[in-house]
Amino acid sequence: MSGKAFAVLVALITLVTAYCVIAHVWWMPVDISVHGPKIDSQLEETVFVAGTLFVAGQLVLAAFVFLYGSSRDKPKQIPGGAKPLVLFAFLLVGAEVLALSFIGSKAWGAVYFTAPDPGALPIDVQAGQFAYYFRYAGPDGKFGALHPALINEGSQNYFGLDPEHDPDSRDDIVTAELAIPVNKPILLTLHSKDVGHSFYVRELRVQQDFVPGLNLPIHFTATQTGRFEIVCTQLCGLGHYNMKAYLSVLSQADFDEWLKKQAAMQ
Amino acid sequence: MGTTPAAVHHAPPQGFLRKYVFSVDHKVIGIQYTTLSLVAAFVGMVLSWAMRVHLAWPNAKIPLLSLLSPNGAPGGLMTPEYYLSLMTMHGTIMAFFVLTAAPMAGYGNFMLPIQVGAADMAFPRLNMASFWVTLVGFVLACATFVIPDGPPLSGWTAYPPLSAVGSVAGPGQGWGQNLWGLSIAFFCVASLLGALNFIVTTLELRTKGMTLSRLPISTWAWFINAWVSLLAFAVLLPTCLLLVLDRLGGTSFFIPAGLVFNEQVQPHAGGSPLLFQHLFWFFGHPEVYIIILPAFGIVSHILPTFIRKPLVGGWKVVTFAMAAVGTLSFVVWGHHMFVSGMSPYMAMVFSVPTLFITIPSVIAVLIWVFSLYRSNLRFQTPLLFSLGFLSLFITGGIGGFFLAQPSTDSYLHATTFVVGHFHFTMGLSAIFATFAGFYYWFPKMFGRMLNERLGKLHFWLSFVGVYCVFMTMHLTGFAGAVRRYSAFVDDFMVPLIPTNRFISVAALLLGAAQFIFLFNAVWSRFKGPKADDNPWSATTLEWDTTSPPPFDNFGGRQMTVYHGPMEYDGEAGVMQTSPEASVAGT
Amino acid sequence: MKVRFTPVGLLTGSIVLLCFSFVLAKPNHKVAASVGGQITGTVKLDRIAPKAKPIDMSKEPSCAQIHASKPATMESVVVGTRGGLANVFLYLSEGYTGNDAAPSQPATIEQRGCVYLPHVVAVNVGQKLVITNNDQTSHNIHPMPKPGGGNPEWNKSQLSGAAPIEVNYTGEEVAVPVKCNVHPWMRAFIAVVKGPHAVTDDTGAFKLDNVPPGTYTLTAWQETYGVQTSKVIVAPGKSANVDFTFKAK
Amino acid sequence: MDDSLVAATTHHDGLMEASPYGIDKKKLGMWVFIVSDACTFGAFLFAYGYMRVGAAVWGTPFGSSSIVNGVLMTAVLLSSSLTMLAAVRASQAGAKALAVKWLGVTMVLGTIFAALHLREWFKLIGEGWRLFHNPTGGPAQFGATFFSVTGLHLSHVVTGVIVLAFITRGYRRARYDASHVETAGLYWHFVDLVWMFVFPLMYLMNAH
Repeated sequence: MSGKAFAVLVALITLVTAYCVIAHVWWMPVDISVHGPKIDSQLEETVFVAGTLFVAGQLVLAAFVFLYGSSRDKPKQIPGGAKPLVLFAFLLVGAEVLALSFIGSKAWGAVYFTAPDPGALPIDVQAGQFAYYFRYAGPDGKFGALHPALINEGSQNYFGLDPEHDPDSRDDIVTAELAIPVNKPILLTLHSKDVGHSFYVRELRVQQDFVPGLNLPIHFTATQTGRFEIVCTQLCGLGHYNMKAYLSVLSQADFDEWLKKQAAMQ
Repeated sequence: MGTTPAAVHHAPPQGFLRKYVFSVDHKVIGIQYTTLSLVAAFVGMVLSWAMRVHLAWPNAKIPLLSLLSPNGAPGGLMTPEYYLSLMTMHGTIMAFFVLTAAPMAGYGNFMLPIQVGAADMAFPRLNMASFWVTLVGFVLACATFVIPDGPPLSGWTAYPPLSAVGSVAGPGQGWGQNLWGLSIAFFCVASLLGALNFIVTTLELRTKGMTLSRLPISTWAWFINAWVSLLAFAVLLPTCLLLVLDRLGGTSFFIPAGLVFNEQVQPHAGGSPLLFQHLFWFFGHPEVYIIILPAFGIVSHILPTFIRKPLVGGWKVVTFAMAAVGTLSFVVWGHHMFVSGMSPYMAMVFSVPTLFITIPSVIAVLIWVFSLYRSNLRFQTPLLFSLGFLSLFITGGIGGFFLAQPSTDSYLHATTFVVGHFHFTMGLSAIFATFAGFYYWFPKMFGRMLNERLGKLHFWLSFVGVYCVFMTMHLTGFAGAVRRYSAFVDDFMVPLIPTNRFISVAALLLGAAQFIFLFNAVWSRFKGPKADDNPWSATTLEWDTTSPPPFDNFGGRQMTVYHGPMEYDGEAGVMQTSPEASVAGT
Repeated sequence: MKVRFTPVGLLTGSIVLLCFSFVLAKPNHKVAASVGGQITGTVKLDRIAPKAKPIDMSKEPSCAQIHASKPATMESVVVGTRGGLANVFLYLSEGYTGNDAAPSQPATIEQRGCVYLPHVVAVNVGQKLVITNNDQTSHNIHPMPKPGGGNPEWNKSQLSGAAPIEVNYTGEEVAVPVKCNVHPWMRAFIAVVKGPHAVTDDTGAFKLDNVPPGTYTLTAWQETYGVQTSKVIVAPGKSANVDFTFKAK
Repeated sequence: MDDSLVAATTHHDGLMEASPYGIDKKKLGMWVFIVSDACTFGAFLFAYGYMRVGAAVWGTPFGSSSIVNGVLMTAVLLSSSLTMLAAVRASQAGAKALAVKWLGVTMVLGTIFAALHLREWFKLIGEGWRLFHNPTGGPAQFGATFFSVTGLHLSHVVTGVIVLAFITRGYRRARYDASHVETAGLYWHFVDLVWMFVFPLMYLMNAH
């Protein structure tokens, strides 16, 4: 009795789960990056590989429990004993694992082993409890040096720039929103002002931590215009859940327009 | 050398204190540990309740909370910082004081000496010390709830600088974090002493005929696990000390230069948060196996009894799988740091062994599942929970494929997918195995049977509940729901609120089901029917003595072992100590 | 311009002070008040206001909404049309000996549109300060007093619709900066003092009432330009006039 | 692997299976402790290396006097290992008085080592070195790592001396036997061995 109930329950759970995953009841949002499709296909690949193991595993378990739940015949081991099982594990799983790590490394490499395009638009990103600020180099194409001691949010000097003594920093454009031109390589440099944070844009398929003390570069190219959320995924304190900014992917023209407006507001 | 009789190397103590409180008897200590974990488990569960309620109904007022912390929950309305504190303490208490303590220190202490035919642990006083040190650690952890600063909010991983710079980083980073560091340090010391005791006992105190090849698989699991703990906790200990040094000694091991809080530049310089992450995860990943290996052992030990046949491949295959898992667990920690700015090449280096560690795990699973082939299942509660463990562990393991690869992890990292994954693999799998062990050994530990009906009810509700809660978390993870958020305010999170409510309701029911278990345990402890010496007709030494066992475990009998631990053939079963012929057809 | 000090003035001052010292010594403030004088004046900036920086609230749509028509600007320097300097806090930094009970009605800070209202809030020592959140989003309130000034540092979240936070300030301090870590642009100042005080609006005008006759140092504090002081003598029932002019750096 | 273990453990007379390593539980326990403690030291030294590699410049405060002092300490500790060895030998040979004498010498040497060590510490502290401060203006990590690593080792030495004192006392009163002395010796040699890593890493590499 219990046995059949258990078997049915497990089978049911397995099928419902499989359905939800295959039917994408909950799934990733549209992908707007050039490298994204590689990651998506890798995920689909993994869903296939792991999903098969999941369904197979659960159903075999359910089947055995169902079949022998009430059996009182003399027990027998499976023919061949443990050897085939071990062999199976090594060959099949090993093969899948190898496949995943190699295809996977391709996808990973495509994102992280490639050098940023020399013409990429550099943007400096600073995370702090609990907001992001973005810095564009301005006409001179040079970022001003940062002086932590000068950081003063009361006067909106979020980065700690020193316009009085540092010409490079005078034309730096600091914004609270990340706007980028579509179809143009972007090179972000992430640095944190205080604790660990993270830069997560689901549509870009990009997630990268801010590690205090390090300047971490990430580069990508957005393929669709629109407004997307940037959220923090690294526990950073009481405002963690509320730490976000917006990514605006604009046409080149709109972007230039936007940048002018921002420059005027400095 | 080593041939001195195991029999009473310390006389039965007199007086209540020596007998039940400051006892050096491994059985009492085992029960003390189990009780401690039980208390801790319910504390941790209530914390998760509060979190789930707040997540589903952010404006819900929880009056009791305002009593516990007027600051954290003014008027019962939970503040984000208090949510994070509850989350941190839930993780800490569950991971350390429940999952690490119960199946290893709890059952291991009680059963391992008996299973090898010894009268006690190798170092009884050390054993007592490790329990009391654990208790101190637990008290310190709980103390964070009552101090003004409140509990820490930097998660059970306590990443610096958040955890290292002190209150400038916000509420919960004051003395709460100091106590947290000390609490874990105490727990490390206790675990090290315990591991040492387990290893020596297994190797040195086996009774006549109990060769290594005849050890019950649970003993093997505890033995292997002791080695993993011995190395892992030996690294967590200094890590905690260095963290506390950064906080109280003004050092900068984990704090880089030029950090700015509230427009004040911090005095620290030269440290590296990544150093902490490396040290922590060098412990942290073995830790999840420290949690799951005893579960492996318990299930491998219980299954044969209730399917009335040995495991496929006997003791060797599973044991070697466990040993392989334990060894590999030390070379995979980097997969927690794929998005931490570690070199992407390092990420590849760590990804491969992480995927390969699935092989021994799969072998173990295959052994368990295929052992059911042509078996005689006996559907008593311990078996149900063992089967439940199998299902949960398979599911949890599958999630690993997604997180082991940097490419897919870069999307799923820090989503609820991760939360669902580790709750399946190490959280609930281990808990189910622990329940299996509880229903299986309760008669031996307390001399009374648990109520089967309640036990089964407890199983069905828990099993369904677990899937409703944590499988749903996997799915929302695909949608990108971020973990450790105290409210869903982001545009893409808002649509998930209904799903989230469902999870919360399921979680509350899942929690409620545990009270059935609590009632069953307490009631049966005093009113349950008396248990025979061997109620499950099992074959290992703990079933070859009275329930509960006498002070020296075997009443002065010299135990001699003739068989392996899995001598089952349908009805028939041969005690390890009986000279009869073997019946198992391995 | 400044108040002129004549021997006569000083003499009258001291005599007046003498006469009323025992009255002041009495706890009965009605008496002191009834005969108290007042200090009036205006605070100006020596040039037209620097361009106020607009605030980019894009991270908090619910607040950006509120300021959609006219973006909020930083309030570090706010100058009225006639050159009056707003958000200047004036108080008697020396010479005030009264110890009147703090007003029973609380001072308030309101968070609306991710801005603190008012920007500078005056609190008597021991007076209750009530902080309310009228935004759709949650804030955290984080006053940063000088260490050792007797005012504890604290940092609390206040969810949208949460109960007001009530605090007491016991140490005199001008002024405690307040920030919200979730919305870094938010900035307010809590000025904690004893006795009469005032905050200018953008006409720059101010008026300190019920000043017990006597000689005082009147201090004008502005978050960007610092402090200016001036000696002032208050005669019973009379009104002394003091003007300040801040120099923009 | 398991077959050899099985072979090593089956067919033994007596009431219990013999230790697969043929040693008693105290000794095995000490070995296990040493393995674990080595990991702890390893973590500390790893942190030190990480700090040092990460730092652009590094304080090298040790002049010849400190190095001489360090060499002296090393010599003392090494010779204490030899005297410990002598003590163990003597105790196993049943020469109780001799063993006690050697144990005494070992404790004295251990104490001298601690004294020399503290002298070094106070010298540095006098120069202004702290856990969090570097008087030469370099990174503060030197003080942090030096004091924590050597502090940990020093605490081991002091504990060792205390343990030896207990063992000696028990041994003289015949409460402990040669095996206890041997186990204590294991610990002592381990502490000595650790110093063989600490000395070059913390002293020689930081000499100017």
